[in-house]
Amino acid sequence: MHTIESGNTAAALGVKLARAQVIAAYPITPQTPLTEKLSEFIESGQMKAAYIPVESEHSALAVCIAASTAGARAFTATSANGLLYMHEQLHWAAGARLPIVMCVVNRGVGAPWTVWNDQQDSISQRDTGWIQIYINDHQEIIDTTIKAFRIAEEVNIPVMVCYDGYILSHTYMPFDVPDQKSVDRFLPPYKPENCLDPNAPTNLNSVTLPDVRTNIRGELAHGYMELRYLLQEDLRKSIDVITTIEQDYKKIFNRGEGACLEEYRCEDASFIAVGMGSLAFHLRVAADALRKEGIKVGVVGIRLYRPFPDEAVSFALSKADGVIVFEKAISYGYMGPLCSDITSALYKDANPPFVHNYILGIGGRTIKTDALIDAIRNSCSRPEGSDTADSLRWIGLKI
Amino acid sequence: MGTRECNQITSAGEPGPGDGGKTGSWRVLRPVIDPSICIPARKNIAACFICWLYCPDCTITRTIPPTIDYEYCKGCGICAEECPTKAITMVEESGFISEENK
Amino acid sequence: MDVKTTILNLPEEEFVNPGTRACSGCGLGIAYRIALKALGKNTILVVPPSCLTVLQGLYPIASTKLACINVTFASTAAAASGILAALDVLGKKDITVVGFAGDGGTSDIGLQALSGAAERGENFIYICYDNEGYMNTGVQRSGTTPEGAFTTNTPIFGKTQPQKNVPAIMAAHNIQYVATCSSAYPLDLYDKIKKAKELQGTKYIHIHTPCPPGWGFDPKDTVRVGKLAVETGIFDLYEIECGGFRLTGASAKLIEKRKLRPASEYFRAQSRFKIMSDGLIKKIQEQIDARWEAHFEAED
Amino acid sequence: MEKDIINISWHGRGGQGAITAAKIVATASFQTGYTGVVMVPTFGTERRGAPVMTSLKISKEKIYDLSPIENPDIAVVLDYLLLDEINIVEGLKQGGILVVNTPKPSDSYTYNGIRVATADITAIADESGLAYGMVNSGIIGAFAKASSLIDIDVLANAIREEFKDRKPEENARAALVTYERTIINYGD
Repeated sequence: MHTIESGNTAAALGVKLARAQVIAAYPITPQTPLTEKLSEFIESGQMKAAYIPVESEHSALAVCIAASTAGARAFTATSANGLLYMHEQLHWAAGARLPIVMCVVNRGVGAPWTVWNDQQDSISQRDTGWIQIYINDHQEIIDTTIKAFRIAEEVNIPVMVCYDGYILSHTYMPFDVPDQKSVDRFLPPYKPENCLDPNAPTNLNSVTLPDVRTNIRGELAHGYMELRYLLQEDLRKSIDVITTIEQDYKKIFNRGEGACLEEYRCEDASFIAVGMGSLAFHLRVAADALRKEGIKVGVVGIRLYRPFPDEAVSFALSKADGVIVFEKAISYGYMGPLCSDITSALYKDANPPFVHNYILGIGGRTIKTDALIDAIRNSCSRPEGSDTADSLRWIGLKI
Repeated sequence: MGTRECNQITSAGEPGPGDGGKTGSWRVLRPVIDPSICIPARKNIAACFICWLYCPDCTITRTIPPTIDYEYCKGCGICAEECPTKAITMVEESGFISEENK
Repeated sequence: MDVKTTILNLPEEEFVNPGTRACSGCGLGIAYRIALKALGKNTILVVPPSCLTVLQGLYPIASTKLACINVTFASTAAAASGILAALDVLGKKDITVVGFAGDGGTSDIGLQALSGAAERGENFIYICYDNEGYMNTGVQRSGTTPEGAFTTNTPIFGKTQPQKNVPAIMAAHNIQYVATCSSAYPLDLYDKIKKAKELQGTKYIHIHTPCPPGWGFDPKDTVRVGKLAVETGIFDLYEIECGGFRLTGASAKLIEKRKLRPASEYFRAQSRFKIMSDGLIKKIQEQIDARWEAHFEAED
Repeated sequence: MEKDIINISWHGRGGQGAITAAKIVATASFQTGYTGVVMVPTFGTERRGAPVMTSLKISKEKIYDLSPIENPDIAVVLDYLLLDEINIVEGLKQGGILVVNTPKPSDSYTYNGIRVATADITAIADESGLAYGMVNSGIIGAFAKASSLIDIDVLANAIREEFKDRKPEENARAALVTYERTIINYGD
């Protein structure tokens, strides 16, 4: 069934279809309409779940951590400073290997206050051990929210579904709402790995020593470092799992894109523009315009940011002469974080493409198609300066 | 053998004694019950059990007579202090060690 | 509440294994052991970092025989809410959910989450064991450290502010049940937790747990010091049920006697109060007397 | 790709229902074969009474550029007083259409190269049995008449659906009556 709704409603419908059982959230713009919608679904009886109106984002994730441990499918959503307030809990959720799904409705972070979009909030949380997926449009919001639960539960790692605040969250677009029966076929009920059960009591997430230790049966149990190794190992393995799940979804719903990235007109492209989120789609408009000028431009939209699909990225980009990375976040004191990852993924190539890096759309600064076209047009040769960080440019800056 | 065989992806501790080791070794003084003064021992009835009630370490039994698990008793002395008939005395542990070493 | 349980009918089953890492003579050790007897097997414990985290055992060994989840410092009450929500949607009934936190995790970093959960009326028992400081990190001041007490971050003058009254804060949330108890009075403690277990809604239990290394007394005196706190009128045993305040157990007996032991006896039993001036002791004695005068009058 | 997109800006005051009007047109557009439909409300905090702008882009193909409209093909104004407050006409493309709810005669609005459609929707809404100031259904009738993009009956049905719990027939009637009474001033 097609509907025209906001991105936040698309996410809420996805969570409803995924039959999330415990939802905890704290209001923050531009996420709020998503969890408002869920509370409406629950209070009106359309959705069977518990909604906990907590007193902070820190507590929102605490509720999800505990509920997920106790065997319920848990969901939360937040933005910007709310996500940062969860920071400690983000590490905890991943460390405890809990398949929580969270929508991050991307917004710039204070100070100073901004309510508008960039991706500094979730990008700055990339090293918390969560899977991060960036979304292009409403169809992907609803589909990915459903897929995220299956991914999380198969690999026991929490998933952030990140979509641009306002640009996607408050914009209305048509999208297809999958039917419940098919979603149920795709997503089996949640079976927790470690369950809090009074009949089989365990002490979960207790202090773990620097070295290994023998358990009560005389077997060798992990030290803290083994548990961290397993998280890293499982995150790397999850790239294949995510790819398989993407294919499964495509089989049932007959749509879906690349699990790791999406290529647009890249087959013969001399220059490839790279972006994440709604920007990846916007770049397609610029690529089309430049192709009319005779410049062979393609676009790669990175969907999976953590784990970083370095092999797929390298494969997609290394055939081009130049790569132009557009980002709505910055690793202060260096360059755009995505660009940093991309240059490292390309490093193994014998003759890697040159890389340009642009920062844009920070704090909701409007991104104009013409500006994207100009930036790509001006990036068709090796950048000046000793390295990419030196040649970093900002689009639309009026300083 | 590595730790993979334990099949856990997070810390899930299972109940068992002696997480802190044989904590009896922490003791400097050993509580010793005199059955001729201890109420349940002397009268051979279920009574008193103040020592059991207050033991912070679950090392005193609620039995007639009460017994002390010296493997884990940390020797805090609460039982001796609270015993209403002063049936428990705290005795230098070193004496027992030299005794056991003989 | 009259003490209904006696030593002879206190359940014999233990839910704590011997050989924990708790200090010798730990007041929490007594309180925890007795509290778990009252809670029974069908319980899920939620524990933030504290001495209890260490007492409960280091992976892969658990000292406690009950299901427990360790959570971040500030999130005990929120995590308990999450467990309740999950049990509810999964249709698992008759499991008691208990937050078990120290005074730092309750009166300081965890107060926001606790207040939120209490305001939502979450159906759980929150137990704060109060050893009046950050003992697990080496005796720093907390919101419940009493005025005049030496701590490692009030090393010269002692704490110069009075303690925070957390049970009163919780009572202001109009929750179902607020009670105070002490590890020195295990049967009173047992009865209050037992009662809390039967009530629906948010229940808050504050346990005074003397700490030999943190307070500076011999481990054998844990019970003696706990009793002194009550007999001097410094720590009152009471319960507030549906807004009604009532002294209980040993504190109720003080009403009959109409006489408190001098507070100086309690202060002089602990080295943390060594730096306390006679003037401060006098001031605190006057505060205690005024509070108890009100208790006596209420009784009349 | 860009030139195939029809850009419509909707101007109202916070609480007046401009977003709902745009959403109804978005739905009807999608139903009549516009695959690409993107409606972008004002980003940020919306305050009751303050001017708000909603962008609606429609296209026969999927739309990839979600940025707000700068130069609309059609500007729809729910309150004529807004024309004095904010410069709506200046941004309109040459050959564009201005749709205004106004009690003033249509020849009060003449702009070079702009087609102007006017109707006193506040009065029509009142006649149709709607509460005073409920103009967001009526304005759709004027939009339909002026643009000829979407059939008025499809729009009327979309109105009934959107207002199914809040006077669906009265709202549809307001649009249909407005459609009939809209006066189009072709300018120069």
